[in-house]
Amino acid sequence: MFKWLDPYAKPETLYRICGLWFPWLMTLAVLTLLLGTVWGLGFTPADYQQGDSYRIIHIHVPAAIWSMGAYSSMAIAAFIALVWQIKVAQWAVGAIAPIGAVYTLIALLTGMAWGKPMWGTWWVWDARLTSELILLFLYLGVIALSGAFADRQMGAKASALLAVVGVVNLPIIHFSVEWWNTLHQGATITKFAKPSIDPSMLWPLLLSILGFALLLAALTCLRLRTAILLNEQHRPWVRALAQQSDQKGNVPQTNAGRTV
Amino acid sequence: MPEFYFESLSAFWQMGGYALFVWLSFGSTYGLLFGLWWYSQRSQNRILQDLAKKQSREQRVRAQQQQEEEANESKT
Amino acid sequence: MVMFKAAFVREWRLLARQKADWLNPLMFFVIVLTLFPLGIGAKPNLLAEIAPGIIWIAALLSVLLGAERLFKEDFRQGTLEQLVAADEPLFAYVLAKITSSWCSTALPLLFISPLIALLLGLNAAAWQAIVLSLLLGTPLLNLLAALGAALTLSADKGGILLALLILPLYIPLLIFASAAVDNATLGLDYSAQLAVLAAMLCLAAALVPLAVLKALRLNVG
Amino acid sequence: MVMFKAAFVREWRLLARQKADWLNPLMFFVIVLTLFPLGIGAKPNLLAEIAPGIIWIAALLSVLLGAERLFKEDFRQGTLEQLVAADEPLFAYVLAKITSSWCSTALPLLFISPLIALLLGLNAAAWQAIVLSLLLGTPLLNLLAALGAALTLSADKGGILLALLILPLYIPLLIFASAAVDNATLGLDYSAQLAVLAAMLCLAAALVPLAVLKALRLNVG
Amino acid sequence: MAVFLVTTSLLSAFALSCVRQDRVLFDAVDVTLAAGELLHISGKNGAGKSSLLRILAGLAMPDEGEVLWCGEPLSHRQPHSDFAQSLCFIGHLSGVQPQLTALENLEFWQAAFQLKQADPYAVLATLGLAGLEDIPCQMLSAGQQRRVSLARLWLTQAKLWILDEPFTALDQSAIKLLQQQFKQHLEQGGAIILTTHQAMEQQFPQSRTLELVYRW
Amino acid sequence: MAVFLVTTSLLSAFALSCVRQDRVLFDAVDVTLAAGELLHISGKNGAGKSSLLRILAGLAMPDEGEVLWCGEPLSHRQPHSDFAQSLCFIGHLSGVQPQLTALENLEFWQAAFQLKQADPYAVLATLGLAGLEDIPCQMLSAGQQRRVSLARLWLTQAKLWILDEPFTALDQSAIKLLQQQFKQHLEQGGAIILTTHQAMEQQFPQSRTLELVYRW
Ligand code: HEM
Ligand SMILES: Nc1ncnc2c1ncn2[C@@H]1O[C@H](COP(=O)(O)OP(=O)(O)OP(=O)(O)O)[C@@H](O)[C@H]1O
Ligand SMILES: Nc1ncnc2c1ncn2[C@@H]1O[C@H](COP(=O)(O)OP(=O)(O)OP(=O)(O)O)[C@@H](O)[C@H]1O
Ligand SMILES: [Mg+2]
Ligand SMILES: [Mg+2]
Repeated sequence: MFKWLDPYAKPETLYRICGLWFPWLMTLAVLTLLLGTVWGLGFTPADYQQGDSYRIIHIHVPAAIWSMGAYSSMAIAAFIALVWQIKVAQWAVGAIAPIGAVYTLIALLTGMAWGKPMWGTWWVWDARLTSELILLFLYLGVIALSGAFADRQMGAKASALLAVVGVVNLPIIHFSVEWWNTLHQGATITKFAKPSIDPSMLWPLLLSILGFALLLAALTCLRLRTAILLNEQHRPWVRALAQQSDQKGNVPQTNAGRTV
Repeated sequence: MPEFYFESLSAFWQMGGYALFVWLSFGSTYGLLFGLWWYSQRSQNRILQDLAKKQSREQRVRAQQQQEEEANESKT
Repeated sequence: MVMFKAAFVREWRLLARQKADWLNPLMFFVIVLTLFPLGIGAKPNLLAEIAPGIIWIAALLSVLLGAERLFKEDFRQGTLEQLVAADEPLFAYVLAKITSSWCSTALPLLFISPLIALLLGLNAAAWQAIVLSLLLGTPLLNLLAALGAALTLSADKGGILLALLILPLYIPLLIFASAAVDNATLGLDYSAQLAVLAAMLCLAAALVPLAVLKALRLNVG
Repeated sequence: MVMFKAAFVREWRLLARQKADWLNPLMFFVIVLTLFPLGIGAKPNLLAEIAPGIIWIAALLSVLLGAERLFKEDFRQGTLEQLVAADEPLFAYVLAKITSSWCSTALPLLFISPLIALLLGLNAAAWQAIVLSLLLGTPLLNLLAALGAALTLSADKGGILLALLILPLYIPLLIFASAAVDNATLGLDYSAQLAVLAAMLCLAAALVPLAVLKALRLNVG
Repeated sequence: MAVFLVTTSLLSAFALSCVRQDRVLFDAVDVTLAAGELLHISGKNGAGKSSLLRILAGLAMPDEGEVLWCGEPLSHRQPHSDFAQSLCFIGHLSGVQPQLTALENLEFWQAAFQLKQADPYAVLATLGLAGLEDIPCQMLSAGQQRRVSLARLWLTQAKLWILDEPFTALDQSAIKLLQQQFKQHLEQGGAIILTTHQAMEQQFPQSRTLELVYRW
Repeated sequence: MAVFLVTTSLLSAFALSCVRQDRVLFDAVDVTLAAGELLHISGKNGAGKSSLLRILAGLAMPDEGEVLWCGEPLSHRQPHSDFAQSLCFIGHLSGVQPQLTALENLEFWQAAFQLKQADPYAVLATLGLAGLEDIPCQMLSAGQQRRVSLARLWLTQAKLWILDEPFTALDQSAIKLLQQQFKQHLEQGGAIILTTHQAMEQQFPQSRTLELVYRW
């Protein structure tokens, strides 16, 4: 059924494809992000309740959405890696995890910076905030585990397993935190105000969301390329590539050469 | 075509009094994103160089092993 | 089944080798509980308020401290690679490990729970809730700890990495279990929380041993 | 001195082997802290009230989790017996072990203390007290943990026994340190508590390394 | 023709290659082993002997190639397959739990590896451990611990033995004993794969050597 | 007369006895070792060889008897005595920290055991570890790890080497290399005490064997 996917699972092919896509994705991502940011920062009216602080939405919401999106794509890759034993998928887990972690961190930081003017405090133990924090921990766990082994392949496999376990647990965490918060705290904090967004505000937001997605894709391509090289370094095609870069004179030829 | 919302550039920087929060978030966001890209790009650039170095080390080791073998053979 | 019994007996012997060993988790638990009044101040109503959380955090700790060693020794001595090579006994071995670690770390807590209730000034209803929630929650805790131990087996990074992996997974358990005890203190019904705990336990009991198996195979290979 | 440096560099390398490793204690600390609001409830004034106790208990845990492995690996691999046979380097080795374990488990807490203060809703004065008491208290904690680790080296009982040995010794530290932070939150003077902490630290720094040395020799012989 | 080869041999492997740390340890190694045969894998330190044994035992996956047990590839095998039950693997690590006595260790192995229910005292006595049966193994000498671990070979019913340097720490008399046991196993139609750096004194009728060359 | 004996010998021990688990391992064992001498302690598994070595190295106390270093009893020695500095002890356990590279391990030993400040790369290359210097030792094969541990012998300035089964896991070429190193050390006036179950190929001019009998 998935036979047509086979050539893409070949590391060498995937390396080439990622190399082809990366410049386009990156350029597009930078353009949309720039456009969305400039538009959202300078060319939309202020919110009647929140004033200009609401402009944080243009990075907060995309980062929050794609922090979860990145986790799902990572978990899908991990699942593929475990079930079908496809090595490229294994490496993709390690490539996506840091991007997801940075997105999550951005969602947290921008949320905190938004919360201070809106709620008067940097941090409250709200359900959504808490579950985002736990998402960050999950990401960091995957990263820490993948780096904890002397044997790189083993680290990749173990962190793939952890990512899958985490995805089973993620909804449980989400609902438990939601439930916990409503039990302990009444509606002391105003829930996320959902202003019926004016189209003039919506467009830059959508642009930013698209931009974050493109950036996620672009960075994944870049990091996956590195991972492929690292893990396939004993193959002839990588050796040939390395020798080419050697001949370009990038590498100083030393005889002592005891540092690698 | 939307118009520039603020009256002046200084008003733009002040962000209606929310300058700290808005610029803090935008700054940290782009800082983090840029850092991530820079780090990824750097490791991508380095890896081929490292591989080339590794290969030359391999050759050195091979050469030394050959030398040793030759020395052993001439002894016996 | 034979294998399960043999592996269980083996664990049991290891525990019994040092006669005072089964007392240790209990003492640890009591000492950690006494740390809280000392560190926080002994106002009774404050203590009763934080009691459910504290009990569950102490339980977590006593499981965590034991977890790192769960498979380590067998990995180091080569027993584990022989079991993986033999394949069939592995599942029973994992089950026996988890069961015996539950018996040695969590079961004693049940016996000591009246004392805990007394120390923290909880009433009988709260005590009952503690017992029930420990009964349903601690097996889950041991399952998660076993998973963490299996994942980090050949990483050799010690307890901190293990804790990092387990703690986020542990949060739902903490929330529901301490909510159950909380409700009981307030005289409310807590069967809903217990039901959720039971459901989580069933899910984990079905999935986690398989994940542990997979992780062990990974680490040996 | 050469030996101290060499042993310290060795420990440092072990820690630095994976680049992200030094982050682990920090993350562990933050995760443990989030357990408390989740288990106890997120009322800000309640949190602020129990904050000093929580911080000190989390510090204890991160030291405890690392302590068991302190000498274990070197004992298993035979490094320790070779050091005991060579006699002279042993003292520097013990000092380097304790120093580096402090650097890796306790020092990060100082860096992260502002974040902790933020999460638990503490003010600047309380934060200052936290930093000062951590600075004086954590070395003591590490000294005690090293002693426990050396004593239980060949017992092979794992973290729980170690914890039992350390916890009672740890109680005075907990009382004074959390009292200092408590006082600071109330705006009172806490120099007396700090002085007691400093005195305990000096005493321990003079005596504990010798005791560790003795314990190591015993366990190897 | 390949099919014919496969059916006559117990264990066979084709075109095995193993990559460790981005170094190709060996490449295109073929192994065939029939009943009654002893295969001695030799090579310098670091040549990849242990890695090969782990692949043949199904503990690690080869980077390329395939291992067949009675003509069936290991990678496709069902859980609890015939292969795992016909295998007795003892690696560099002995698998002796140091806090348990020799008897207790044996008892566990009897259940785990489906050993014969023979008298463990008798087996331990054969191995020169009479009187040391109920002492925690950590209190035994290095060679005695190794003997406890090898006691399994007197009880196992597995056809294929894979042993990584079984003679380490053993004294000459124990080595002789072990080689006699090897001979008996081979005569009964078993097969053995082992590595060792010591010379084998005993002559085995059907013994072959596979030399792995240390490559950088 | 006893005094005379003592002054000529580097290490001597009188009437040593060792009791382990209420079993007398050996009793009234005398050891004398002069500069340039190699003492091979032989015996069956469990005879007490390792226990004797640990006593001679000052790691354990004999139940009876006394060990003298240059005529001075070890039990009375001052801390940081001459003896500890003249000793290089490598037991069953190799003392290699598996997470550190060979280089880093050597560097630590150079400081800890006051080794020569020679080029560690050269030493590792002699031992056939060229190119593996900066790989964590846990990724080396059993024999390679052993080689790392023995690299110390190429750097140490200690007079007395006490080695417990140094040839374990080593291949034939490494054993040869090690024996050459032994010879050189002996020629320079050093002394060696070792145990091994393998035959020593090299002929040492001043080599003696002390046989410990396995007693129940
Ligand atoms: C540290 C603090 C915060 C965190 C971790 C956080 C996290 C999140 C998350 C995870 C989402 C979910 C996106 C989705 O479900 O698709 C979200 C959406 C959103 N957040 Fe925040 N947030 C924080 C603070 C704030 C603050 C202070 C505000 C405004 C007052 C805010 C306004 C919003 C809005 C308007 C959305 C989009 C709502 C929706 O589409 O459902 N957030 N945030
Ligand atoms: N766990 C590991 N991770 C990565 N590489 C390893 C690992 N174990 C061994 N290697 C590498 O594989 C090579 C072969 O190791 P292996 O253990 O198979 O050798 P061996 O032939 O058994 O040697 P010995 O005779 O010393 O036992 C070693 O040179 C080492 O660099
Ligand atoms: N740690 C210990 N505690 C108690 N008894 C021990 C301990 N180690 C060894 N023994 C006992 O002492 C005896 C001798 O052990 P030792 O290790 O000295 O033997 P060995 O001659 O070195 O044997 P091998 O050739 O197997 O290394 C053993 O039979 C054992 O019963
Ligand atoms: Mg080997
Ligand atoms: Mg011995």
